[in-house]
Amino acid sequence: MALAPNMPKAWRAETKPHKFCPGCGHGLVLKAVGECIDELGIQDRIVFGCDIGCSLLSWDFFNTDAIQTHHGRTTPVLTGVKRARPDRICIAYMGDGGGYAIGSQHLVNAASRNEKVTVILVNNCNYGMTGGQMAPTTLPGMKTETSPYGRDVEATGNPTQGPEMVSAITPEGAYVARGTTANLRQLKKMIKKALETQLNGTGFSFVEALSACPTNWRTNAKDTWNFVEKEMTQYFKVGELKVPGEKEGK
Amino acid sequence: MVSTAYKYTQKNCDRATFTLFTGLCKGCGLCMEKCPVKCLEWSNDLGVYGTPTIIPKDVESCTGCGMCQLVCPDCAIVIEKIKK
Amino acid sequence: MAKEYKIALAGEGGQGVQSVAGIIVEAANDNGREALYIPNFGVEQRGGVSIAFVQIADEKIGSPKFKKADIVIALSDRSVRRTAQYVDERTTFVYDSAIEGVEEDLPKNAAKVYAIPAIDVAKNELHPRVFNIIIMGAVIEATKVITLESAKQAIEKKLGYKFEQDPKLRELNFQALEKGAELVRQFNK
Amino acid sequence: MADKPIKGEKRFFVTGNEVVAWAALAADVDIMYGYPITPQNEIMHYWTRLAPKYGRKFLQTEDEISAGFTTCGGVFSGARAFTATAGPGNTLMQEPMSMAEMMRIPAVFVITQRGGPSTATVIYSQQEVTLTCFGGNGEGMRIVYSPGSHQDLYDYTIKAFNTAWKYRFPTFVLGDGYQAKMRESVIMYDPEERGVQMEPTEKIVGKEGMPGVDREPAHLRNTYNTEEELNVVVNELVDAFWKAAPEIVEHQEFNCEDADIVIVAHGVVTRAAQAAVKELRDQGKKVGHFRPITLRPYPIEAMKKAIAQAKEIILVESAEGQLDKLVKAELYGSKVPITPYFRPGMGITSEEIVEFINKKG
Repeated sequence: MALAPNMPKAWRAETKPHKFCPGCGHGLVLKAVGECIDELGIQDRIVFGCDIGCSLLSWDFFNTDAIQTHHGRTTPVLTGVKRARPDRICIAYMGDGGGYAIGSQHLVNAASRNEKVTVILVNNCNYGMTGGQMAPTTLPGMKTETSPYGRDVEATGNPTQGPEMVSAITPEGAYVARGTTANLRQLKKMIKKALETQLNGTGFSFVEALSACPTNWRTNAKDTWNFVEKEMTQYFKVGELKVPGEKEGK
Repeated sequence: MVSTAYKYTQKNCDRATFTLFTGLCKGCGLCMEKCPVKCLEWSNDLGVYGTPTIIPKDVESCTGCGMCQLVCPDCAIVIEKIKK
Repeated sequence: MAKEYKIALAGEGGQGVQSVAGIIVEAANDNGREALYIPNFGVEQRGGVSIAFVQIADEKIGSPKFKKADIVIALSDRSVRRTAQYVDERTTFVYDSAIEGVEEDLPKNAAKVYAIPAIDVAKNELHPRVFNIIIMGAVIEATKVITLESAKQAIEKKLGYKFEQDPKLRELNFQALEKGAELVRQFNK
Repeated sequence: MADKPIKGEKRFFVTGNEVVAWAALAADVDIMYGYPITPQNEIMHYWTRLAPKYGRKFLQTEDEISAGFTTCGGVFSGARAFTATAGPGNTLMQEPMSMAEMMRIPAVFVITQRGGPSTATVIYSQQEVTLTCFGGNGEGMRIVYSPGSHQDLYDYTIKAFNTAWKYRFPTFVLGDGYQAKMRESVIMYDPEERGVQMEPTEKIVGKEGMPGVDREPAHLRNTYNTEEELNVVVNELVDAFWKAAPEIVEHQEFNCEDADIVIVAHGVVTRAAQAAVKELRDQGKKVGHFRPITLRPYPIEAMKKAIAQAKEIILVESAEGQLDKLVKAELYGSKVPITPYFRPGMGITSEEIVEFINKKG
């Protein structure tokens, strides 16, 4: 008979149930993050930073130190921590807007400088917290509050290919991957490799996680999974793009 | 400190014990969709947001594979396989 | 020597006015005087008239900026025109006699206007490279803010490493300094 | 760890930017984060040359937003950290500065004001007073020192780190392009030898022990759900700020006791004001000068005393009334008339002040 839920040890039970919407992918990504922290035994060394956007709701998610920053600014805050205290394991947690729009210069430059931090970016194709506006990752033709007739790529460009970009600008030693909440075992492995990359100090580590926003997508569970597994993967290829010690393009 | 003891319901299936923490379940239904044998259905027990939770519809079909536990964003499900 | 001196030194980018100003204030500071030096600077890193604003006194100096200078040295036609605003009836205005076409632009209100042949002397008697040191000698003679001796020490401090390799350079620089002073002394007789 | 950067007392003849770099070294600063903008660049130039010799660090970021946020990150980790900027960089940095205000991050920001609005000149001005004191979305819970000389720059850069860590408010050294670029003499010293103990820093994140077991995790929040919740936090901030204010405020007075006219000026303009007072006193005029050293919090009690007998205040600044606004807000109700002498983006000399006052008769 199980009396306690099977939460990662690094989760802070006192703040559960967490603040994310029913069916939100953040819970899944943060579960994978928590399990990786447990398995690597680094809970006491973690400095977790969250962006503004839905990711801000994770500020008290873990039994680790955590800093809630500004929209797009988590990467520099955590870079600041890491530069001053290299013994800390720094995770910058953000959404697609934070990483690819307002904070893209920080992502690009942290990656270029090969900062020894781990960026985990949750891609749900829209701005969730502000009410479902078009994001850099909104799919072509996808309806959002600011693309009510569907995203017109002629006018607004194509979905940002984040890991591809980061992979192109990081040197050997960095880790870059795109996982999905539809394949949690794989996503967890990617996050673990990202954190190991930071632990080994070989380079920047970046994982984009394809995730769901049933609230703004206005999808039921079936359509939610369908969108993540079938629609999103048409544009966002799941897999590792750069692994320390391995040739590129795996 | 907030109490971390959550209310739960259990169902003893043939091959696994299914535990659902109603204090954590938000009724999103992701687990239902991912269940490979489609053995889950909406329950009369309400979850943390006052929405229906889930329960195996019978004791036979659950294989104890743990997929529902894996995909629950809220860690509301625990599956314990019964070793025979 | 107790007088507070305000100096505006202006020239073209490559004429070395900032390094002259730098050496003078360095020497003044080494002599325990108060000096304040602010380089004129604009958006461009190179090009344009370069002005050094220097103040030397026995007490802490007030505003880094001043309206009128005790001595203005202008080393190009543009500099002559640019520095007119710092001249009043107490100002000694020094310019190079080789600058052409500035007769109309020379300040009418200056206490004294000296035309010194520094460019010619540098070219014909010494070496074009020590032009700015001639100017330094002229500034020192006109203001007496430091002695020639302390100027030499300051030059030694700044260029000593070059003199090590080529002692003739030392002699050339010191000659230039003396020469610059002499060019002004003629007027002060 | 390498030797102390400054031993004994030494006279230097250097630029203000070099003074700041040395002061930060002497203040045991661990790391500087920065992005190039004139006229603060040489702070980074000197720091990057000196810092490695003393085991200190530097990071050049991609912009001022990042420079501000990385500085906040460094401070969170318990480092004595600072950045420097000016003009449009100061504008961009208001975002991290307002975070520092909200989360009480003891970061130090050195501002070398340049002309504005917009890119304007790279030279000099006092047009970043309002921005530095009240920029960002917030209530201006910031400590702002306005140095007037290289000695001030040295003393107050060191002091800024102590004030920041003692009171836990972001602290600013509001210099300007003249001070940044000019050279004058300064006495540098090791603060400890003068009996100044550096305020200890603290790891705000990354303390020892297992979070949730040995200690509570540091969950540093910056967003609030309800207006009531936020109001409590802001009230605490405001209360803490005003409680500390009387210990923080600093000013200087010159011949104010019997002055009919009091010149109010801050920063580098105090030099012209002091010289003008000397000159006017020699002419037999009863003129004094009040100089706020802290612009935020403002030394209003001292100022009220200094102008008690005055018939007029002449407010002199290289801006179109930014100090003036501060003073008027603080002096509300005072009957002493304020005459402006505003030169936005321009240096001000003592001769100009003397002439202005003499013309008034």
